Amino acid sequence: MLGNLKGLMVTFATFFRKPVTYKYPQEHKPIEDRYMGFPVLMWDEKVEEPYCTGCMVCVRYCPTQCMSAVMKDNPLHAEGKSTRRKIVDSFEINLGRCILCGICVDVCNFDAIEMSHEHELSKYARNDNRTNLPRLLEMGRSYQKESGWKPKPVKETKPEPETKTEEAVEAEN
Amino acid sequence: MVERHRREEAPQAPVDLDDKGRALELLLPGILAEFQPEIGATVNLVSVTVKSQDVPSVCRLVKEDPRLSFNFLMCLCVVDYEEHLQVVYHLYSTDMKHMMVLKANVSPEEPSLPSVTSLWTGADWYERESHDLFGVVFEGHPNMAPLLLYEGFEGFPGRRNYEMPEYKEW
Amino acid sequence: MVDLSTEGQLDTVQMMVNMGPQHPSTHGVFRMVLWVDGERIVDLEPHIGYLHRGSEKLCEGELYVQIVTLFDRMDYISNLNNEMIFCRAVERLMGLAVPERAEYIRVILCELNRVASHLLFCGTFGIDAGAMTPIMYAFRDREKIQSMFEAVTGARMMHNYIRIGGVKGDVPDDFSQRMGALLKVLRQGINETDKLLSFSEIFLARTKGIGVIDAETAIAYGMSGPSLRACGVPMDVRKDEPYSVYDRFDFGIPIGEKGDSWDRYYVRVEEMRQSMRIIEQALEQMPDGPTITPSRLVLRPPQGEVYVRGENPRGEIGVYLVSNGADKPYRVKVRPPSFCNLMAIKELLKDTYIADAVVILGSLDIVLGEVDR
Amino acid sequence: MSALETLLLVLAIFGVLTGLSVIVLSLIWLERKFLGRMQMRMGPMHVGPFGLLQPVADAVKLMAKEDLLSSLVDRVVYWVAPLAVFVPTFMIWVTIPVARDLVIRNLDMGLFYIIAFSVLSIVGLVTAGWASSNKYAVLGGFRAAAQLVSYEIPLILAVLGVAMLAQSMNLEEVVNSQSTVVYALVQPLGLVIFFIAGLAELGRTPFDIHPAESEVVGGPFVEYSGAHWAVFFLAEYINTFAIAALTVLLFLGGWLFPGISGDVSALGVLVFLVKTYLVILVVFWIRGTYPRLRIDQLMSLGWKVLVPLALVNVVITASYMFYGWSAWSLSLMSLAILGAAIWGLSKRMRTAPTPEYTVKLYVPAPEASNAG
Repeated sequence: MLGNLKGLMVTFATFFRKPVTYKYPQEHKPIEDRYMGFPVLMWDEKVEEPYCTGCMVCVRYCPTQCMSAVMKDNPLHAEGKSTRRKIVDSFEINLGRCILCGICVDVCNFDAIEMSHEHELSKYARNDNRTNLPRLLEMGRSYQKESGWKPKPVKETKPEPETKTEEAVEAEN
Repeated sequence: MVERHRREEAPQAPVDLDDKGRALELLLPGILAEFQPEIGATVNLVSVTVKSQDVPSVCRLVKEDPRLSFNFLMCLCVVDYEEHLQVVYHLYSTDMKHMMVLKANVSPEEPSLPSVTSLWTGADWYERESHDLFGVVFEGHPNMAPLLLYEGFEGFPGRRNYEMPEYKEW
Repeated sequence: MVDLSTEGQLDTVQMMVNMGPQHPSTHGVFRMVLWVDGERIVDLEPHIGYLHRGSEKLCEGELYVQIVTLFDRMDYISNLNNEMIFCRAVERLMGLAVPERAEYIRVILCELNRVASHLLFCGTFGIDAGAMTPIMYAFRDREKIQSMFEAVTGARMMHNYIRIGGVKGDVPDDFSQRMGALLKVLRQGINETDKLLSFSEIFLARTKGIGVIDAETAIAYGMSGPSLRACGVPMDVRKDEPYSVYDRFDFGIPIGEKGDSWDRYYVRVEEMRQSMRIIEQALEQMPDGPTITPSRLVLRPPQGEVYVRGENPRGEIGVYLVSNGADKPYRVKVRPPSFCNLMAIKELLKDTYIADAVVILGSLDIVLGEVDR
Repeated sequence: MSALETLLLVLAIFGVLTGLSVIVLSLIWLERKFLGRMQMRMGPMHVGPFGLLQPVADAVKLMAKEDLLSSLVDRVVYWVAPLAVFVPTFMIWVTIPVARDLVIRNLDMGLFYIIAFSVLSIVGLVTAGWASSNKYAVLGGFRAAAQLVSYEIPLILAVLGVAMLAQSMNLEEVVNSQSTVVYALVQPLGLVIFFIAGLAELGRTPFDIHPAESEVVGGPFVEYSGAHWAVFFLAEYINTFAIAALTVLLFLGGWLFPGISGDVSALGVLVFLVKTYLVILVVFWIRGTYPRLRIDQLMSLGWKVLVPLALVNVVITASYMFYGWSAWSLSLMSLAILGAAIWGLSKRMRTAPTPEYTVKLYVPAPEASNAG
C-alpha cells in the first residue's frame, strides 16, 4: 500500500505547482533561434530584388518535390543596377507537402532560401498552402525583420569540397 | 528523379573484416564443405552463397554447430538483381556475438525456396513480407497471407521493374 | 497467474473481436483479430501494413542526402537514432571518417532521443494500464527534450540533423549548461514517475507476471532491445559491438529477470538513467573541432553492400545497404526492431485477458511507422 | 393529496432535477480543472472566466449533436437503456436529505430504498451494452454487470453497520445520531469499505473497468452519441455525487459540524455541500493517480477482501451493540482490523523497491566489451 500512498502524494504535490502548458492561440511557446519553419525567399534590400535566381538547385534536391521555380532575365541587370543576370520569375512551394528538412537551404548557393520561424499550417482550403513568389518574399521579409538575418559572407556560402572532392573521391577509390 | 550520373565502372568497396569475421572466414569452408558454398565477404561481414534448395540444411547446420551457433535471425531480405533475386539472411549469434550473411539466388520468374520458420520463428513475418514485395514463395511457411499489402494486390512492388502508379496532386 | 481454464465447467461460445486498427491502445494502426472466450483470448491474428509507405522502395529513388529524411519518418519517435544508423551505413561503405566532435554530438543527441522515447513509452504504458497522469508528466519532460532538440537541430521531431560524415552544424554555445539543467529536471521527472507508477501496487498487480516470455523464445522470435533484455539476455549493440564512441563511456545494461511486462517497463526506466549517465560523460569528454567531414552533395559510394547495426530505443536496428556505385542506393533494407518484437505478440497474448492484451502490447513499445515502413 | 401538495411535489422534483444538473455541470468543471492541475495543465480556460462555462458549452454541443445509430441496433432497447440508467440515479434523491428536514420524502426505510433503486441502473448498463450491437459494448456491459452486482454486497454490508449503530434506516436519524461523534471515527473500517465499494459502483478509477477506454473503448456507451450519451454522462456524475453524499450522511455527519447549528437549513446545506465536494475531490484525486485494476483482480478484491471485512465489521458492530461496549473500543477494533487488512494486502502485493523488484544492471567484463 506504500506505493499507492506515494502515488497520491506525488499528484497532491503536483497540484500546487505551476502548470507547464500555454494558452495556445493567445500565447505561444518561445521559438528557438534555429527553429526550422517554412522555407521562405529572402529579399536583397541593397538592390531591392530577391536573392533567388531561380537556378532550380533546391527544386532538384527537394526530397518531396514540393517546389517549382522559373527563371527569367533580370531587367535590373540590363539596367546595370544588379549583378544578377538571371532572376526568379515564379516560385511556388507547396507548404502542405514540404517536410521542413532544410535541404534546400543547405544546397542554395545564393543565400536565397531560408527556414523561417513560421510554422502554422492551418488554412481554409487545401490549395492555400501552395505559396507563390510574392507571398514567400513577404514571409521572407518579415523573417528578415524578426531575426536580423544577414547574408553570409560570400566565401563561406559555397563550401570548397563541392568542387574539390570529385577528384579526391576518384583517387581514394 | 531519374538515375543520372551513373558510372559504368564504379569502384568496389574495400573489404574490412574484424577479428571475428576473419575467424569465421577460416572456419566456414570446413563446416559447410558439403554444400560447396561460395565464401566471400561484404564490406564488414563474411558472406556465404549457397544454392536455394540447400538453405534449410545450411541454416540448421550453422545454427546447431557449437562453433557457430547462429541462433538469431537478424534480418531476412530480398534484393532484386534483375537477372536473379537474392534472398539474404543476416545471422547473428548471441553467445559468440558474431555475424554472417547467407545468400541464396532464386530466379525471378519462379522464385521459391524452402522456409526457415521452423528454425527461427522470427522468420515468419520477414518471409511474408518478402512474398508480398518480391513474390518469393517460401515453401513450408505456415501462413503465406499478405502482410504489408492488401489481399488481391497486383504485382510485386519491391522489384526493380515494378512501375509505380502515377502520383496525383489533389 | 490465475487459472484461466473454463473447460468442462461451462459451455461457452467464442467471439471474434476486432481490435484495431482504430483502437485507442493499439498505438497506431495495428489490428489484432482476437477470438475470445469471455474475456480470455483463445487465439489471435495480428495484421499490420496499414501504414506501409514503401520507405525501402522510396529509398531506391532518392539521393543519399535525401534518404536521411525518410529514415526520420520510419520510427518517428527515435528519429535521431534512425538517422544515425543510415549515416553510419553510408560512412562504412565509403570509408568516411567522422570527426570526433560530431561523434560526441551524435551520441549525446541519440541518448537524449532514447530518453525521450522511453519517456513517451512510460506515459503510454501508464495509459494502457489505465493511469492518466503519468503521460502528462512524461510529456512535460519530453517537451523539454524536444525544446533542446529544437535549439540544436532546428526541428522538434524530424531533425535531418545527422548527416553523412558528421552532423549538420555545431551545437549552440550554451549547450552544456542547458543540458546540465535538462538532465537535472529529467532525473526529477523520472523519479516522480517511478513513485507514481512503477511501484504502485495496482500497477504491479497489472503488469507483474503478465506476458512472460523466456529468453530462448524471445531470441527465436528475433526480439531485441529492452524487450529482450527484460528476459535476462544482456544483448546491447552499444556494448557488444561498440559503434561511434560508445566504448568510451561507462554504463550498464539493465536486464530483467522474468521477462514480464513490468520487467520490460522497468528496464526502460533504468535505461533512461544509464542514458543520462552517458550524456554526462560525453559532455565532459566532448572535444573541439569540426563537426562534419566535407563530402560532395551527390554521394556515389563504391559498389558493395554493408550491414550496420545500431541500438535504437526499441531494439536493434540494422540497415542493409546495397550500392552499385550510383548516386542512389540499389537496395536499402531496414531491420526494424519493433517489427521483430511485435512478431512475438501471438506467443505473448495466448491465454491472457483482453485487459492484459493491452498491457502486453503496450509493453512491447511498438511504433507502427517502423513496423510497416 | 391536495392540489397544493402535488404542486409542491412537482416543484420539488423540478428543483432537484435542476439542482442536480447544476451540480453535475460544476462537477464536470471541477474534475477537469482538478485533474488538469494535478497533471500540470490548466484545464478548461477559454469559455467563460476560468473556463467556468465549459461544461455548459459541452452540454450544448452534446444536445446539438447528431445521434448516430448503427444499423444493427435494437432500437427500443437502445433508447430505453439511457433512461434505465438515469431514472434510478435520479429516484434515489427522493430520500436523500441535504439538510435537516430538507428532503422530498423522509422515508423510514430510506437506506433500503436507496440501495434497492441504485441496483436498478445495472440493468440499464447491460441493456445498453447488448443493444449497441458492438462487441466492445457487450464486453463492457458484462463487465459492468459482474462488477456492480458483486460490489453491491460489501456496500450494503457497510451500510448495515451504520444502520445498526443508528438503529434506524432513516437517513435523517442516521445523521442526527452522529451529533456527538461521527461514524467515520467509530467505524473507520466501514467507511473504507463503503468508499471502495462506492468507487467500484461508480466505475471510477481504479475500478473503471466497464468503461475502460484503453481496453473496451468506453464499454457500454461506445455506440452512443449526442444527447443519449449525455444522459449516461449525467447519470454517472449524479451517481458520483450521490455516493459522496451518502458517504457524508452515513459516516461524516451530514450537515452537522461542531459549532454550526444544523437547525438553519441554508447553513446545513452549505456544510453538507462542502463535505460532499471534499469527498468528491478525493474521488477525483484517486482518479488522477491510479491505474486500473483488471476485472478478475477487482472481483477477488471484492469477494475475498471486502465482503469478509464487511462481515467482520457487521459482527463487531453487533457484538458492540449486544455487550454494550464503549464506543472507542469499537473504533479501536475497527482500526485494528483495517490496519491488519492493509498490512496483509501489502504483504501479498509486496511493497517496493526491494531487490526483487528492480531490474539488475549488467556490466560486462572489460575484455568482453572491447572485443570486436
